[in-house]
Amino acid sequence: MIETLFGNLAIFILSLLVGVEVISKIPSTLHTPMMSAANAIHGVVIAGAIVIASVANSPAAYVLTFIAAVLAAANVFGGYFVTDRMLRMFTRPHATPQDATEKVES
Amino acid sequence: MIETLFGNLAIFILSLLVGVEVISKIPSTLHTPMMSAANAIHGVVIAGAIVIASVANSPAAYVLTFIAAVLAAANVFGGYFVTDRMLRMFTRPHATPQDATEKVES
Amino acid sequence: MSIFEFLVGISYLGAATLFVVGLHKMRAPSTARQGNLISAGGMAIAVLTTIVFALVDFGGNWIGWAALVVGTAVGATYGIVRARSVEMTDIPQLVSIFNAVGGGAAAAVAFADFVANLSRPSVELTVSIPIVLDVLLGSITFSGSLIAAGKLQGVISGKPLTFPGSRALNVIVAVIALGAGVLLLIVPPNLLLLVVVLGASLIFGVLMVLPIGGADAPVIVSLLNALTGLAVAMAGFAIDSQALIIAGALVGAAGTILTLQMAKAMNRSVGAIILGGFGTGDSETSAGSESVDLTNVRELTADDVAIQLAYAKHVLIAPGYGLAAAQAQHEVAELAKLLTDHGIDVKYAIHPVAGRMPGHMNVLLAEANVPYDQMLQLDEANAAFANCDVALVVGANDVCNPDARKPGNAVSGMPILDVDRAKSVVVIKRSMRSGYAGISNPLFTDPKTGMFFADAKKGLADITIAVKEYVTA
Amino acid sequence: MSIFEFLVGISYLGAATLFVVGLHKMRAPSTARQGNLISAGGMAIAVLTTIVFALVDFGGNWIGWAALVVGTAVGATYGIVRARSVEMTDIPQLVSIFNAVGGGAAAAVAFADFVANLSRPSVELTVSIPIVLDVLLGSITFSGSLIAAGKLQGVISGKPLTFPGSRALNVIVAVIALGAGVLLLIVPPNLLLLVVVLGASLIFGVLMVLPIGGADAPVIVSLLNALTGLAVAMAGFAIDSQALIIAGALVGAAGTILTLQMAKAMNRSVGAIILGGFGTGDSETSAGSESVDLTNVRELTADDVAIQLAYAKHVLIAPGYGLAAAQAQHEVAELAKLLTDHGIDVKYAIHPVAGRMPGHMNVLLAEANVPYDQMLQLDEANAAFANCDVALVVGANDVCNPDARKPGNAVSGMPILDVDRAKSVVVIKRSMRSGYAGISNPLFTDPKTGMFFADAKKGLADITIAVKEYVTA
Ligand SMILES: NC(=O)c1ccc[n+]([C@@H]2O[C@H](COP(=O)([O-])OP(=O)(O)OC[C@H]3O[C@@H](n4cnc5c(N)ncnc54)[C@H](OP(=O)(O)O)[C@@H]3O)[C@@H](O)[C@H]2O)c1
Ligand SMILES: NC(=O)c1ccc[n+]([C@@H]2O[C@H](COP(=O)([O-])OP(=O)(O)OC[C@H]3O[C@@H](n4cnc5c(N)ncnc54)[C@H](OP(=O)(O)O)[C@@H]3O)[C@@H](O)[C@H]2O)c1
Repeated sequence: MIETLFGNLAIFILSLLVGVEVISKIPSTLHTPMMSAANAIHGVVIAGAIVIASVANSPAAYVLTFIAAVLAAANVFGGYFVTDRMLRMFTRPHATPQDATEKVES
Repeated sequence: MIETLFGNLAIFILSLLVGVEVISKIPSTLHTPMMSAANAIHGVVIAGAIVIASVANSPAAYVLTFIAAVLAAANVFGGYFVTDRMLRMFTRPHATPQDATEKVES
Repeated sequence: MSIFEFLVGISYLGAATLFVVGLHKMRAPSTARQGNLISAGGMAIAVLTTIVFALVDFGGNWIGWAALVVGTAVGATYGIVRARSVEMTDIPQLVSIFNAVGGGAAAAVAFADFVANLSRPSVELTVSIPIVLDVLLGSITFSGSLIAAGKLQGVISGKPLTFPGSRALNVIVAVIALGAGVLLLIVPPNLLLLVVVLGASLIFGVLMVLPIGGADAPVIVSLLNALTGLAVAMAGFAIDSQALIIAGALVGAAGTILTLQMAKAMNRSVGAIILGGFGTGDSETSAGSESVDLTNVRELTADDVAIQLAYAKHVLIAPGYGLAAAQAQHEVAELAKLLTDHGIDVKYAIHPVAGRMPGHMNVLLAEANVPYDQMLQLDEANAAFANCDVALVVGANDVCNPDARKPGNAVSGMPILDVDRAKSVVVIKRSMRSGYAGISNPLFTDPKTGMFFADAKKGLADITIAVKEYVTA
Repeated sequence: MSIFEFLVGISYLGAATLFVVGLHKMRAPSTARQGNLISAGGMAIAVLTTIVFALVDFGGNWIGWAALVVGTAVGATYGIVRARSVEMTDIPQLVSIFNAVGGGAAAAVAFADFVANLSRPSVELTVSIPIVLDVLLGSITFSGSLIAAGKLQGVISGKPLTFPGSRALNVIVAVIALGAGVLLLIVPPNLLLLVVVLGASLIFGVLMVLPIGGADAPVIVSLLNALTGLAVAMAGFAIDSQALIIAGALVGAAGTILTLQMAKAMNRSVGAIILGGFGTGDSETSAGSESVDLTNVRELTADDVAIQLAYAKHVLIAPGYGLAAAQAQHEVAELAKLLTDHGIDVKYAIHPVAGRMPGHMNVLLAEANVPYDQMLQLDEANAAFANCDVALVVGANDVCNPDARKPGNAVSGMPILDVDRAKSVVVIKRSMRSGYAGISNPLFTDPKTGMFFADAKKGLADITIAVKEYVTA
């Protein structure tokens, strides 16, 4: 029991650290897609819906499962699709540092 | 048992991710102090020396404890001191982006 | 924990790693899309693993699975349709709606887990605490995000809605939610109490967002995004699923950082935003400032602007919220292309918080197929204004308000585009009304500035027509 | 796991968080020092927690603790004395030595844990695997790092030392180490086998580093740094200590990234470096290239250089390995100060891999109290060379070799300082000999380049004296 709790807490804290580090250097250009991408990731709650579906054994539980499934699915599918749609627009590669310098020099 | 193993594995993998993320944006200016700082951190092995000291009950174990303690202590103390000495030299604040632009404009 | 559960855990770690790699690749536009796909791959792994795990460890009955499948189909359809059809200018609303559903789902999961435990005499704190926190956070983000979306969409007034005693009510509701929550931890499982927590949290979410100005909504959306992440993580603790814990924590941290960055770029404190204040949506605010005297304002016609542009060598376009409001991204791109073909060097000067969400302008221009390397970010742009002949400001205001360099006003200290350092300036907006910060802008009365009063979409179209004459002539 | 052990784990997580925050703050010179102190705080927490934990859970006897205390005292003294006294130019060696001791300590810990388990009929794989890996990695880093330090210090020849069949021997030793290791996992605890693993790994470490050129040593040091981290993490698995696992993994990942960045900046593959190749230490390599014809080389005297400098407006100094080798950082700073006082704009152009470890030049100049914002990094510097009157190259060679822009040579594709874009160039080095990459440098025969053949320290001193005359005159 407590073993599991510790494992989960450790995972939680380290994941927070990863989250902070991975984001803290994203250029503002990509903030909107990034926000949307993170948004899609919390659609992982659909895994939770799956678990409760597998243990559901009462009308109440079925209803809750259904609700959870609808909401989570909307989150995960919508999230990834809209992010991809946005990013498909950023077709051209990032200006290389060199270009940057040229720009400034010119 | 396996609970612990999983917890430790999860911790290991997530720590690797944190390590990658936290480093990947350090300016080359600070690579040497950074290397030295990371170097100091693995001096945490001294915690291992403490544990084996507390379970040591044979001459062999005492000797190994002594060796581990000498080496680990050199690592942790030397590492932090030399890093601090290096960083104390970087007295002046980082040039702000603005200065940077001015520099380039000039 | 069985060997099987161990393996499940490992593949969750794999999925988590893909999420991180995906977010990591979001650092550069060239790899961002790939990053999102990688993250989606992680999601697939997490889902499949969970299905196998659930089937093996619990099995469940067909009704439950049917509910899941049907529900997923419905949700997926809705999500995909909205994602496909949404206008790029409405992205903030959609993100907010996806926050709402995410939070709602998290709450539902915890609620269901609690129902499953009802039969038992008592629930360990290691389960009940996350359940309560999850229902709290999940419900708040659910109702709060819907209100925020409403404000952004305009169906709910962008004005901060407050009524006498609203603050007090706020506190009361919060106390009820927390009180019921704490009680739940000590008494034996009690459905009614959880319903109270749920209801109170829903109301709290509404009351929290209503007083916030429409223009501040994006910051709140980002904040709620973080909260949803935490709610999901709590759900993970409740049902002991590492996938939810890791992903939830990732998003929680990421969302928090992003929120702080947004607030910083707008130089406001998150606290100030939540407590409401200025930024009460757009022009409404400053209905008063209509009475600006136009004496020292130099007004231009589409033709005047066209001439200036046609005979310039370097042009920088500074777009702002007005461009988004008018959906004029295609018009501006067309004008830029026309000038470029005519041999004029045209670039865009993009302020990080121009528009109503960070990077808003980049997304809009990208939609209009503006190549990424024509969009100069703040520093690059400010280095370039010096030898820019015409700075064309389209529906931007605060982000190029020189007063930001002076202390003691709403935008003091906010990094701005140094538009006023260009050789000449043209501003396209509908009136002298102020922007989001609700303050006047000396740039508009600067002698080297000409104002072209028009809706961005229409105005740009007119200019394009006018320019065509000069460049063909 | 008891409540107590749970709390221990939590405070380890706290320590880990401080390590991460500390490394994070290393991103900016202004916060770097604070970061190191924070990391040290994490270390203190980890150590204290472990002491409490060990006392409560095991107790142990006074001899063990005595061995620990005395050992720590000895080690700490050595470490602090070395840290205080080391020359800044010798940092790479010292870091390498600290790698060695770290790896050695990790191996010793695993070894002791194994000894403690000897009595038992068998050891679970979850313990024996990390023990074996730890002894392997720990021993390799121990002996390997000592050799690397020796090469950097010059006590061991920088030349790649190989002898007929050395590769073969390498393989054999590796096979022995691994074979014994695998055997350990299946047979009952057997000390002899572990000794074999230890011995073979030590030899392997030596054989691995001997064939590597002295100038490549820094890359290897960084790589060994990562390995040490992993060894420590393995020790953590063996004795089930989260502190070791987290910190070890952090360093392992960080070290790996840094190694790749270094290799990239030198545009070499880590593989190529480990297999030896060019980069066989410094001037030795190119004894042959003495026979360069000096016909189209314009040679200068200290006076010529002084005049050029005294009448320049913008001067950029590009330091390289030679500056470090000659320990001329103070002389160059003095010259720069003299010129600055005389109203000349002097800045330093710093290449990421100038010298023999990344950021080497920044550390040296910082030691000579050069303000941080006078050190331009690659991009900034290259933007500034255009309107720079005199580029003063001090003991640098490869990092400003224009051939890098051409394909098909040892430095092709390596980003370089565009020294050749300056209006005029002065190079201070002792001869026409090549640098680390062992190739000739067209910059030295460029018509606008003047060569001042001298040891950097002496040469700069002479120039300073000469300049004094002109500026006072
Ligand atoms: N980006 C973010 O994340 C974010 C989030 C929340 C708040 N904000 C804040 O929003 C502001 C952004 O600055 P900004 O300069 O982009 O926008 P702004 O300061 O809000 O000014 C927008 C201007 O566009 C004009 N406008 C509105 N509709 C128009 C139309 N259809 N055609 C032409 N012009 C139109 C308005 O003037 P008229 O009414 O006279 O036309 C208004 O003055 C900053 O204060 C920022 O702090 C940003
Ligand atoms: N920074 C790193 O992490 C790292 C690590 C490993 C390798 N490297 C490699 O090292 C090289 C660094 O380039 P670099 O231009 O800094 O150095 P370099 O290319 O090695 O050239 C150094 C030059 O300094 C001269 N020199 C040596 N001792 C001197 C003294 N006492 N006084 C004056 N001049 C002296 C030498 O010429 P004379 O003999 O004629 O005086 C030599 O040509 C790159 O190729 C890089 O890839 C870098």
